[in-house]
Amino acid sequence: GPAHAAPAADGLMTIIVNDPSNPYWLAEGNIAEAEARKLGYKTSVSASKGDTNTESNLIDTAITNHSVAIILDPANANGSIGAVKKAIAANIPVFLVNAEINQAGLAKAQLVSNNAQGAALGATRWVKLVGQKGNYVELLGAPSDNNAATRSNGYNTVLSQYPGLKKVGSQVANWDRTQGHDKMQNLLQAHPDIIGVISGNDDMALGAIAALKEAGKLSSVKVGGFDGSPDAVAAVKAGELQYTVLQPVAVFSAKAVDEADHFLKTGKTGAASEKQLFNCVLITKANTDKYTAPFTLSK
Amino acid sequence: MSEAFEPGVVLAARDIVKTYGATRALKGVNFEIHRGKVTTLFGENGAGKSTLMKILSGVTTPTSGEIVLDGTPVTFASTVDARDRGVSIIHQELSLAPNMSVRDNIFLGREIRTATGVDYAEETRQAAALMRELEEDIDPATPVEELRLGQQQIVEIARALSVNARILIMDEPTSALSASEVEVLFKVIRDLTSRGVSIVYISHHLEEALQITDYAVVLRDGAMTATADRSAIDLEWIVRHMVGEHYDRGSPPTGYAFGDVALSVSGASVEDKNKGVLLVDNLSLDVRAGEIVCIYGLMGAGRTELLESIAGRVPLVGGDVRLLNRSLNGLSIAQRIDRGLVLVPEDRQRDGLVQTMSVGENLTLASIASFVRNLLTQPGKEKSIVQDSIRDVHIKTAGGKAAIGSLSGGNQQKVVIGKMLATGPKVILLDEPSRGIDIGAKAEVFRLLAEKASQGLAVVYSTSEVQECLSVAHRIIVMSKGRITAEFGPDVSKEDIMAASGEAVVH
Amino acid sequence: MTNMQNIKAGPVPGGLRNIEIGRLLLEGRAFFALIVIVAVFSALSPNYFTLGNFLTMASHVAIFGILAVGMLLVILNGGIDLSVGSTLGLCGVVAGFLMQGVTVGGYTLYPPVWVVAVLTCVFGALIGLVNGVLVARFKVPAFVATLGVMYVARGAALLITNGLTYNNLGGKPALGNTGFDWLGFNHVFSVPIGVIVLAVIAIVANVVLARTAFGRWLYASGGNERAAELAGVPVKRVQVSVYALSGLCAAIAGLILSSQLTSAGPTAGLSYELTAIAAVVIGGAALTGGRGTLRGTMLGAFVIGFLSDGLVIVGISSYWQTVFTGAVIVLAVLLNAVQYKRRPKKLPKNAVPA
Amino acid sequence: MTNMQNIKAGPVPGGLRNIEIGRLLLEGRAFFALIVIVAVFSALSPNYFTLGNFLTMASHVAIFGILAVGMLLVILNGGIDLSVGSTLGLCGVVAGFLMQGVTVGGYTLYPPVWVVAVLTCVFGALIGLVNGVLVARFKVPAFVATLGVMYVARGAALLITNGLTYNNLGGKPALGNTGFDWLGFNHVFSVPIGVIVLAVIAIVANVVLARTAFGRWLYASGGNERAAELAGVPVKRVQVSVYALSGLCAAIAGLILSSQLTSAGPTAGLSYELTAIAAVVIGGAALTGGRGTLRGTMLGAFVIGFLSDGLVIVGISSYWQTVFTGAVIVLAVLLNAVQYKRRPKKLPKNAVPA
Ligand SMILES: Nc1ncnc2c1ncn2[C@@H]1O[C@H](COP(=O)(O)OP(=O)(O)OP(=O)(O)O)[C@@H](O)[C@H]1O
Ligand SMILES: Nc1ncnc2c1ncn2[C@@H]1O[C@H](COP(=O)(O)OP(=O)(O)OP(=O)(O)O)[C@@H](O)[C@H]1O
Ligand SMILES: [Mg+2]
Ligand SMILES: [Mg+2]
Repeated sequence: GPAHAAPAADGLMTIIVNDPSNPYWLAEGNIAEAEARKLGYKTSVSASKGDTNTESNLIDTAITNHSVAIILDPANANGSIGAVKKAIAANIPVFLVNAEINQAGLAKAQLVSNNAQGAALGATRWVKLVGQKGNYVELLGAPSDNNAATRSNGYNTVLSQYPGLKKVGSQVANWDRTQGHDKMQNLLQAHPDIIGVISGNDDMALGAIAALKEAGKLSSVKVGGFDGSPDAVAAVKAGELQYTVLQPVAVFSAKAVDEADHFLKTGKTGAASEKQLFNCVLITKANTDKYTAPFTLSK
Repeated sequence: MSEAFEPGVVLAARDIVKTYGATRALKGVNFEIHRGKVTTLFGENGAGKSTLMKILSGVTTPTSGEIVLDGTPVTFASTVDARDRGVSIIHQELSLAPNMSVRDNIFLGREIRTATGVDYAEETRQAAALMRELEEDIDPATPVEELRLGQQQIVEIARALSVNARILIMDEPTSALSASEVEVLFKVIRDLTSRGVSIVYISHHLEEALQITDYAVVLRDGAMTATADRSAIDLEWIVRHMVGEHYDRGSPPTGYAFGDVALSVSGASVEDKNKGVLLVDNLSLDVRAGEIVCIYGLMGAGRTELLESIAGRVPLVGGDVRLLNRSLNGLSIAQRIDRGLVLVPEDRQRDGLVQTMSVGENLTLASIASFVRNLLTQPGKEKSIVQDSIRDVHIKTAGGKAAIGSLSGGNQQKVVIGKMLATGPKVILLDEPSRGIDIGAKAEVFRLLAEKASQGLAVVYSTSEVQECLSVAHRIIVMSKGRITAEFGPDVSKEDIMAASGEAVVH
Repeated sequence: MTNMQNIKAGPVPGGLRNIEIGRLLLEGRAFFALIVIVAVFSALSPNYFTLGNFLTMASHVAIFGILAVGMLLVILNGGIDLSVGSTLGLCGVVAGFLMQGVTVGGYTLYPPVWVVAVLTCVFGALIGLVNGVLVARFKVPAFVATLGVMYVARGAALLITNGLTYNNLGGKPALGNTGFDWLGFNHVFSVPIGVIVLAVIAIVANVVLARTAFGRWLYASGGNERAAELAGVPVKRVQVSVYALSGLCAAIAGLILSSQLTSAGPTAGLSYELTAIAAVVIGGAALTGGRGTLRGTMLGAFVIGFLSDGLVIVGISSYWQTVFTGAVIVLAVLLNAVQYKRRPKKLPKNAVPA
Repeated sequence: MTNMQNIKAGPVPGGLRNIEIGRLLLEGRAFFALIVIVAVFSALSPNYFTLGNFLTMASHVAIFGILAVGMLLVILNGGIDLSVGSTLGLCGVVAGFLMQGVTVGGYTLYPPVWVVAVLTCVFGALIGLVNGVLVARFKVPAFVATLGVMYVARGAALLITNGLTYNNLGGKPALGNTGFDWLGFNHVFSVPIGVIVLAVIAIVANVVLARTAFGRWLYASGGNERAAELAGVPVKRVQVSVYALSGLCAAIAGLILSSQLTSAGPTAGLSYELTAIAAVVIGGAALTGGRGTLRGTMLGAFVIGFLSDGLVIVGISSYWQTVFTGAVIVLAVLLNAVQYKRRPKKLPKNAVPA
């Protein structure tokens, strides 16, 4: 319908996610949109596809559309600062979800999953399943994404405590399932004796599983994922993936909208600090039945 | 012309009209092909000869009018359709796939098939047989792009023969053939006609065509102007009906003294990099200002290489080229043009014209500097240069902005010449400037050259037609195998020139 | 004219023998590159020169090798097909969609795997057909037509799945539609099925190119379209066919890829068209059409595949992998360019017998 | 022999500037498309038809409009430049790198912004020069040469930054290197600097194409390289220059982009080459060279920019945006195809000389 003049609680909330061709970001956008609609806002969901220029253009469009608030999953920790500044200069409050920017005091709130905590959680579980001795490999996400390094560091912090575990190879598979598959095959050639794979996200893990299945090694090699995507949970259920670390995207994207709403009505977000970390939850075979909707683990 | 069906006529065109947009290429032409005879079609560039032949062979359809085959009106849906009914054509433009072998080209579109695919062995055998018939020593497996132009034309002829057509249309089959190859072709034609095959023959080599003609038909501006059988025609008759006037081949300009030596070539050699042989072999030549020199030679004599090496397009492996006594060695084409040496290339479409540009832009392409001031072109000045050029070189065109493709071949050639003349050259080299243009246009081109020479320009042109040496040239040079084998004045006889080139080949 | 000189064509190029040498020289470079790559990586890693690794690498090559076969046909025709990557993705998604069961009038049908495969192939060929019709009938330049289709196909794949990935391609025994993972998982004498499919496609394509009228028409219309048309070659039909075949190849590659991954995502095959084009070009084909061989294209595909896998195996960073890929593309073609330069353009004039 | 086909010359590159009917028809289509786009989106959203939005959209157009100018030059020359997107990214990174200060022999120098800008432009032109030399001297097909450089440049950008993004491009007053964000943030009479830069580049390019010898040479060598060479046109120099200019344009676009974003990332400009090519082609240029105008290219760039921003403003899903983009590319060129149909068939490669 036509846009009204925008008093708080009734206006356009622009939601910019990274790339909805990934179920994680799709859920992020859908959940935020649903929450905003519930609160009475009109919504516009768009995608930067990881390109800071596209993101900047989308911010411009949000300004053109007289958005009352922007929920943004920043494309790049450094590269998105300019875009955020631009929105703020246009008097539109920005609420960041899922990823941070490297400058505080710009966004009203930055709601992210605690990747370090999640990585530690996953790695601890991984050791429990794989054992404390043997060779393993790691699949890494796109290096331009801070989360790739954060998770990898988290893994290493835990795993380096076990001298019997030896990381014999690591490959960048750019969060991508096909690349996870191909790189896993290469790694298997070089290191046929591995006992475990730890992956920076679920898609790469699922690709690795396909490769292991094909090589007939899935029974002897244990794989751990990260994200808690529906595909991964299904794989956990099927016993192919050992566990995945659920990022509480459903929680914090709704929360970000709530805080935006709170801010528009009261001038305060209602949260104690700008940066808010949301702890990740482990999904194993034991609790898959509690996974009721994408990225949602009911109590 | 008879209204009723004549038993001797196998294929006839009745009231054929063909329009291309606003152009009326054919304006109601009646044309007959006689069984077992050679019907020759004469006409200027753009008279409509090729258009008529394309209609008779199914390449295009007429706007109105009908085609009558063996007394029955027919329509040809495609070239394949026409071919199936016994009409085969050798196209004016070579239509071969250069990346494929001789055999593949001959049987393209009519593959001899077996259960397992194409029967290459049989095709190869037949192709070899055709080459033998045409007395050409070409391996059917040779890629066409490795053949010289004349041989490519032979392949084209072989393809048309291989169809075993009843009616064979030859649209300028000899434009790239040597005299001996033409002779073989004529032998083949006589053989075909004796077996009842009907031939249509088109050529701008009028004398050559006369040798083989049974019936002559003249087209002019899309309409038939005359028809007669062999006994009634001679060169004079053809020219009169083609151009509507007496044809004057021109004579060497006189009444002035030659200037200093403008172009001096000494010991020039050009090597064929692939074979390591000399295409131009230690050749020396001086041309004075105001002088017109004709280089006669057979195909492959090395004229193109000589002229291109002088112009800087191909490198010399030895020798020296001097312009007005300054060496040109090591200079680029552009630098040579600046110094006053220009070349009008042999292949006008490929090397002469930019098809995407207008007549005016083509005309000024080599002389942009003359209307650039402060880095910017001056449109007003350019326009006047173009208009002067069009007038000066007698180009028939709607104006400088007309598309280059809207001009007839002769006028396109004049654009190429005009483009080079616009640079104000001291020496102009023309490689076969008369190839493929009609007799009227040829006369105009030579008249233009004579005029420019009398103003002090040194002119060198090459030709494959002896007659054209005897037009405006002050001096005739015969080339063979990269060397000069004879030099004559303007009053030499045709026979002497040919003997000189022939002698050279034999020795 | 009385004075006829008997000019004969000169030394006839040695027919087959000559062609073979020229070919060897041309393809020799890709072959040489392949040998260098194998040698270098074998020296750098003990895991490279093993049968297992070669089979793995071959199965990676299979995907874009199949794309490259289709691309070769298009390039021989003088065109280009930028849409193959998207078509691969869309076809995978379509196969995934069909595997989920199709609801018709209240009933959900679960087509057996072979039906899914056939339908997907038909669908891929249809996308190619759209390209072909745009190029042949509507004279849209191939680059533009296939660029447009590339976007549309990718968008369609995303719309069908709503961005999600079809995961359960295994089928259910009860529904009689199991076996989808056969393509990606099975081996014949330990050779992955994907590699065998590539081999079959390559052999068929080679026969088509070398032994059938269609192959000749393809080369001819790529070399000189007008000449081919005048000779009665149905150039438009040939042109439409090559795009359709390219779409078909993309569909097959899409089937194998989603079978290998046991999942079909809408972003699969992103920018694979560039890899396929690179393989064809490294293999010595000319983008102007009419020149190129299947053998060369296969060599090109293996050069790229063995290089990128080798870089992974010896542990070169992914950034350097990007740099190397670009450098190899340029280098391989640079070497070919030298060859093209030397290709004789004119027959020498010593054509006159002494 | 005469080529008596009724050959219609395309748009005359200016100079003789009477408006041709053909030209109007040709560009009329892109212009028409633009009007339809503006009309439709203005009807759908009250925010579309506002001065502010047009300026915003124009500043979005600026980035790939500048790329498209360079691309037009290359395409007029009969080439293509796939590397512009990567060059844009690499140049941004190089600018960012220089802004961080350069350490020479223990001292860290902070070059002022204008020095950074000039060095970056020179660097971009050098990348273009590599393309040009590969194409002109080494006869590597443009598609392949620029494809290779595309990979190498992207890899280099990633290597320089190690995958990270430079974000402190503001400089420090103490170091005298502030002002980098001027390009991206400042406005002159509320017109963003990026738009002004685009306008200046477009005007300069238009004058170069229409009124200088270089422009004439460019059209001539794109139309018929051999004829141009024989007419004394330095075709190789022209060819090398257009790629260098394209690289320069990419560098300028990279500077503006990183200034707008106040950050320089190694993945910036990914696949922008396709957008630039699409703009040029929608603007009526022929990929075969020799035909096309700057005006058309600008129209093409605005069609794409106004369309994609419009789709976002009215809230169409990003999937549909992809589909629409593809459809518009094909449609716009399909309309042009009517014009192309009348274009002469390419001369057979081995035509008998006239
Ligand atoms: N495809 C075409 N489109 C437009 N006009 C054409 C076409 N083909 C021929 N024409 C025109 O028709 C006329 C006759 O051309 P045609 O090629 O038949 O002449 P020709 O007698 O064969 O000349 P030449 O001796 O140069 O071969 C010319 O004015 C030409 O411009
Ligand atoms: N475009 C071409 N393709 C193939 N062969 C060619 C080509 N141009 C010339 N040739 C051949 O190369 C050789 C060199 O001859 P060149 O052209 O110098 O001789 P010419 O005396 O000028 O003969 P002409 O110009 O009549 O062909 C000849 O055998 C000629 O037929
Ligand atoms: Mg003709
Ligand atoms: Mg010659």
